[in-house]
Amino acid sequence: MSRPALEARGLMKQFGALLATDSVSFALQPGARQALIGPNGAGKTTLINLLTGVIKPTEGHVVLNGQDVTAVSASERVRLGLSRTFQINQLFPHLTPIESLGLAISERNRSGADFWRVAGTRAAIVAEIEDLITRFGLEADMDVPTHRLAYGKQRLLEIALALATRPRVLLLDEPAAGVPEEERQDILAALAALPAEVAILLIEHDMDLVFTFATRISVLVAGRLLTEGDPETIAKDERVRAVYLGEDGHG
Amino acid sequence: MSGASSAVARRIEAHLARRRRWRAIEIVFWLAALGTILAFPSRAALINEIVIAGLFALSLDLILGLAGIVSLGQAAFLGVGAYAAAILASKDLGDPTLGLAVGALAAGALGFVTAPLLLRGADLARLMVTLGVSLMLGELANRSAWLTGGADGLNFSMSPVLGLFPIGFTGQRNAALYSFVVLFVLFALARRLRQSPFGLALAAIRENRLRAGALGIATGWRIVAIYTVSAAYAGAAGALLAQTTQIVSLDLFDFHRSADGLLMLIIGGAGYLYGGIIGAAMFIVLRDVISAATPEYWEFWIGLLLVALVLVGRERLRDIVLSRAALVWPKAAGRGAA
Amino acid sequence: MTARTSTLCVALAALLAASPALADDNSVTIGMILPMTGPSASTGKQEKAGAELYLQQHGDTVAGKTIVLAVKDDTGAADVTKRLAQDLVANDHAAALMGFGLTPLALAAAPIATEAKVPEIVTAAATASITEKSPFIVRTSFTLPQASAPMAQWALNNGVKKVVTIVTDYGPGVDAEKWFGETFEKGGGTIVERIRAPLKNPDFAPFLQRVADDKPDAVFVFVPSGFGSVFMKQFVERGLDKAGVKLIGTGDVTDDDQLADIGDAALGAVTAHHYSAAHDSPENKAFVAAFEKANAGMRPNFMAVAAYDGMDLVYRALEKTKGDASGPALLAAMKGMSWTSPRGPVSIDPETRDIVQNIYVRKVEKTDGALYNVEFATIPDVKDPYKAGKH
Amino acid sequence: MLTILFDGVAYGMLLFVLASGLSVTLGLMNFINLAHGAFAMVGGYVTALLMERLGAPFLVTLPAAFLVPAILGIVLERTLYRRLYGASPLDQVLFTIGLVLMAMPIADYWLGAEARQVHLPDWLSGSLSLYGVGISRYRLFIVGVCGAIAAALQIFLVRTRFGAQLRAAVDDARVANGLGIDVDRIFAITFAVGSGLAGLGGALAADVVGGVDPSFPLKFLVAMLIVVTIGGSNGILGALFGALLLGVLDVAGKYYIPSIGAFIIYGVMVATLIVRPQGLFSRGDGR
Repeated sequence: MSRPALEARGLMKQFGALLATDSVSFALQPGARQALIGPNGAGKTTLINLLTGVIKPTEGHVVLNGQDVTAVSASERVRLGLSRTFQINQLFPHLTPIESLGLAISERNRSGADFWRVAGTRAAIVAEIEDLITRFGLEADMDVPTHRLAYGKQRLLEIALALATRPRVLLLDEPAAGVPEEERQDILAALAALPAEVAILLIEHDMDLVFTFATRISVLVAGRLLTEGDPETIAKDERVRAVYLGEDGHG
Repeated sequence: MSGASSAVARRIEAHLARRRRWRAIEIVFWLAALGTILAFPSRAALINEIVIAGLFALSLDLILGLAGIVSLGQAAFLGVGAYAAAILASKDLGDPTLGLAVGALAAGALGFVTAPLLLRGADLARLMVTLGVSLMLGELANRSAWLTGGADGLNFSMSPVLGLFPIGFTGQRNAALYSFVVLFVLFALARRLRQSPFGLALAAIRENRLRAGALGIATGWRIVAIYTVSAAYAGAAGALLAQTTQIVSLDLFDFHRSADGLLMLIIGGAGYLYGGIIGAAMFIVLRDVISAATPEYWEFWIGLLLVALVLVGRERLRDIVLSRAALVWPKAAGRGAA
Repeated sequence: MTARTSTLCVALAALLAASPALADDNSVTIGMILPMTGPSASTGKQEKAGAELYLQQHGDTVAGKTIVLAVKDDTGAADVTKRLAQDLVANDHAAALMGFGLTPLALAAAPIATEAKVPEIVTAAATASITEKSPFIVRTSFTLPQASAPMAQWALNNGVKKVVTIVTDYGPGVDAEKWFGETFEKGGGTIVERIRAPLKNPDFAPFLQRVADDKPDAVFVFVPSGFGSVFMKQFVERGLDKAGVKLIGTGDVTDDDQLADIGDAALGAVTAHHYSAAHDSPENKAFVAAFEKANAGMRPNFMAVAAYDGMDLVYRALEKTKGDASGPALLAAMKGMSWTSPRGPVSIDPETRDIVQNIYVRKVEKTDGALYNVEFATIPDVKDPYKAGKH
Repeated sequence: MLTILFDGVAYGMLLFVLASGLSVTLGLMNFINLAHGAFAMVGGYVTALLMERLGAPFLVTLPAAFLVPAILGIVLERTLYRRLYGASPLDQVLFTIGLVLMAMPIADYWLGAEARQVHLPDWLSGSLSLYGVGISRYRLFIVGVCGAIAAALQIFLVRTRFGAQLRAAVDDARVANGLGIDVDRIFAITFAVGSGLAGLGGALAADVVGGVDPSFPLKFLVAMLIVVTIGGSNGILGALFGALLLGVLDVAGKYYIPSIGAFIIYGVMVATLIVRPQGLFSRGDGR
């Protein structure tokens, strides 16, 4: 196996007296399907923010494809191939899906500062938008302002947007959160169809989703990495059952 | 255009290109504006003021409407553009078009230098920093009386545009046409910019700065860029104002200039580029009519209008107008607010 | 946008088309441009009231013409003044422009007066050089050298040796400082310090503190109409009156508009000016009475009388041209015109088109329970010394 | 030298009283009220007119100069302002500029364009000499009154139950409501106090600035905003320090280096905001 796609080395984050993240180290291999679970308040969001560069760690390093990106800005990390989705939709309410995706693609191929060419007049960009739209089944709503989309469709757009940056590592923050039952299947299908070469870290509460999707699971408790392993091992782990699985009534 | 293969691709192309073509109503708008200048030569001075105020409000639309940034200091750029053009003219240097370029560049440069001040702090801090900068510049102009004429202002005469069209009192229609041409060219540029990837990125920053950053957009630099462009537009408006009135005075830097520009933009509606021009026309014509009737108390009515506008709700007002428009002009309703 | 645009276009066109004032051939429009809102609004009010009083007293018909007075608010902004002047000339066919509250505003309209050959009657702005900016400018107010130089002469004659000058830092202030200073020093006096206060400055305390430290015999002051009261009060607050420092200046600082309300702080201030509401003449008594009656007791100041005289000048000129309202004819008629104003005998200098008038030295005193500038010396027929020196 | 320092403190205190109401509404309630100066104007007029028309003594008019704008504030708050609490800063700015534009012609129409003076009683006029330092009596009075107001406000906001309720209401109106705090009432009272303080400031300032006239609401708007911005969102103390800093720098600047006097306050503000966008004395949370 080559070097990890994303690596955390001894990440620490202190907010005043609170130690939100306590020496977390793990590695995400290229093409991995890994899940990060943990009870509420375990520090999952803080960890994501540390990885994506929204906040800077008190100690430790983030390494992306072998490059130490601890000091690199969030938007620059995106260009280096680290992308994410948000637990609460972070979309552009008055832009259409086509525009949102076109924007993300232009930004990726560095034509985003172009102020002369009309957006979307390049065939390559149109083709890529088309690819993403069809892959996520957004054809019917693609020219409607995002805020008018059904919630499930918005969740799909959330993932499509992250994918438009062509990441090598994708952090999915509770992609199914709040999606009504009848639209869940679309999300699951979309996750299953994600490009195999992209390393994915799934942060999720929904254990069904975690156990169908992930081949490896990390458990975060109180800012520390409690354990890590394949789904069967985790499911059997007494400590995990005690702090986490028991709460949700999962067996 | 490439021949897109699938139906979906064609729809995508059509969707992205939908605003590129000038719609009939837009062409009517500009022809009507031109027609107004030609039809009312005796009101050329008023129309000229509207055109310039429209350009100034357009410059505000670039930052407020496109990027969602509030400023109370746009007068700084108006003043710098005006004084740059005025100083050039008072030294008998070159054609008005040169003064226009210098005014816009000077203001743009100032915008570029002060833009980083916008990147920190909340809206209030932004309002105050921009206001502070413009007041400081006003004081600087006051103190540099050897160059700017200080509190007495600067009077000068202007050579004809391109050596052909005099723009003094005898050529007042030329002046309005000159301003109109500049407004149209800069508007077309702004229209283009709004549809470009850069314009889309600004929309993204305005709509959701967090996500814009998460898509790899360097939000800070984009804001600096649009602020610089906006400053240059305001500078051009200032240069036009100086050249067509052939006087500059310190009140160009005043708080009320920025506030008036903001009012015009809001009256006309921010974000679709025509708002500033329409708002300027409404504001100035209204002010002219009301203040002719009651020169002491016209401010009251403008204030009342403003209060009503906010209480009824700008958004709601616009929705009402759009839904009406939908009856007359079905396509307009689909435009959304982007 | 669409519905809005079309309604707007119709409305705009209607407004633009409808606005030319009922212009029949027999009417003569006088465009009066004044700051009616903003910090100089009180100047505008006095001027407008003065002009309207004249119309009311003399009717709107002269030499067979109907006079239309169109008052416009320029908010004190020069580019607006210019636009309004252009509009009045081009659209309302104004035969004369009048008003102009501040020097930059008067200068803004000068090129239009020249190009359109329309007389510009300056009834407020007082920088000496204004009338040189266009051969069509005529002035009925005053110039600062006209009032400052006599003030210096009076000070010299009355034992004042050391003076600090405080002026507002713009055209008129610089004029006042220069002409007072030159005259005073030529006569053997000493100017200890020349202070210029910024135009936008409600607090004179730091500057007056400098005066207190300098301990002069007198302080000479020019502040624009409206700033007089704050200056006076802070002068007393610093204890400068008790320290024996005389307050002298041009009449702006003891403006009649404010004097009644300034209070006893103003008592004893000596100023030189061309008009006081207390001027003792039948013309003035009638003027003041009529003005106060028409304006709810507001006392007329030198702005009101200048606007009143501006109207008077137009009427007299129209009579002389027998109704010919063309600019050059009016201008020719105005040059050399002389008449008796509420302020005393005045005339228009045919060479400089500036006003020639008496300058009075006055002292603030309490008469009939109210404060007035009581005149006690007259310097007759003063020409503007700035231009007189050139000719 | 000491006189200048004292004048600066007095000027700063005056700025503080003018701006303290604004710092309450802006800093605590997050409402950008550009019409604040209009309330100051009302206070100034109340004092001037009571003295002129009814011959009321100066001191007696001061409570009225607080109460009238405060009542006006409550009325406007209940009818108009409250609709805009959640609105964008832009809407608040436009709305309150609209109110200013309406207030000025109303004052002009009723009371005329010329400035109305406040006549100080004899015991407040002139100056006295303390150890050779010339001190204006009225400025001394201002320092005393304003200092007392600052202290009272600080106690009111920090020590009283009302203050705690207000802070809770500002932090999260829904939670505060849930705790049984009458948020509407708290905001109305706070707004009234802010307006009343503006009025009192207007009445106290009238003598120093040459009377009250219809352009008063705009004349001091910028200075008041600067005080609040420099002071930061930490309520009263920030505004007090901001005002004193500005007052001293402004007066000293005009005395020692008159040629650049007017630059100083703008320069200080911009520099402050560059270094600390939340103001000098902020709570540190970026709002």
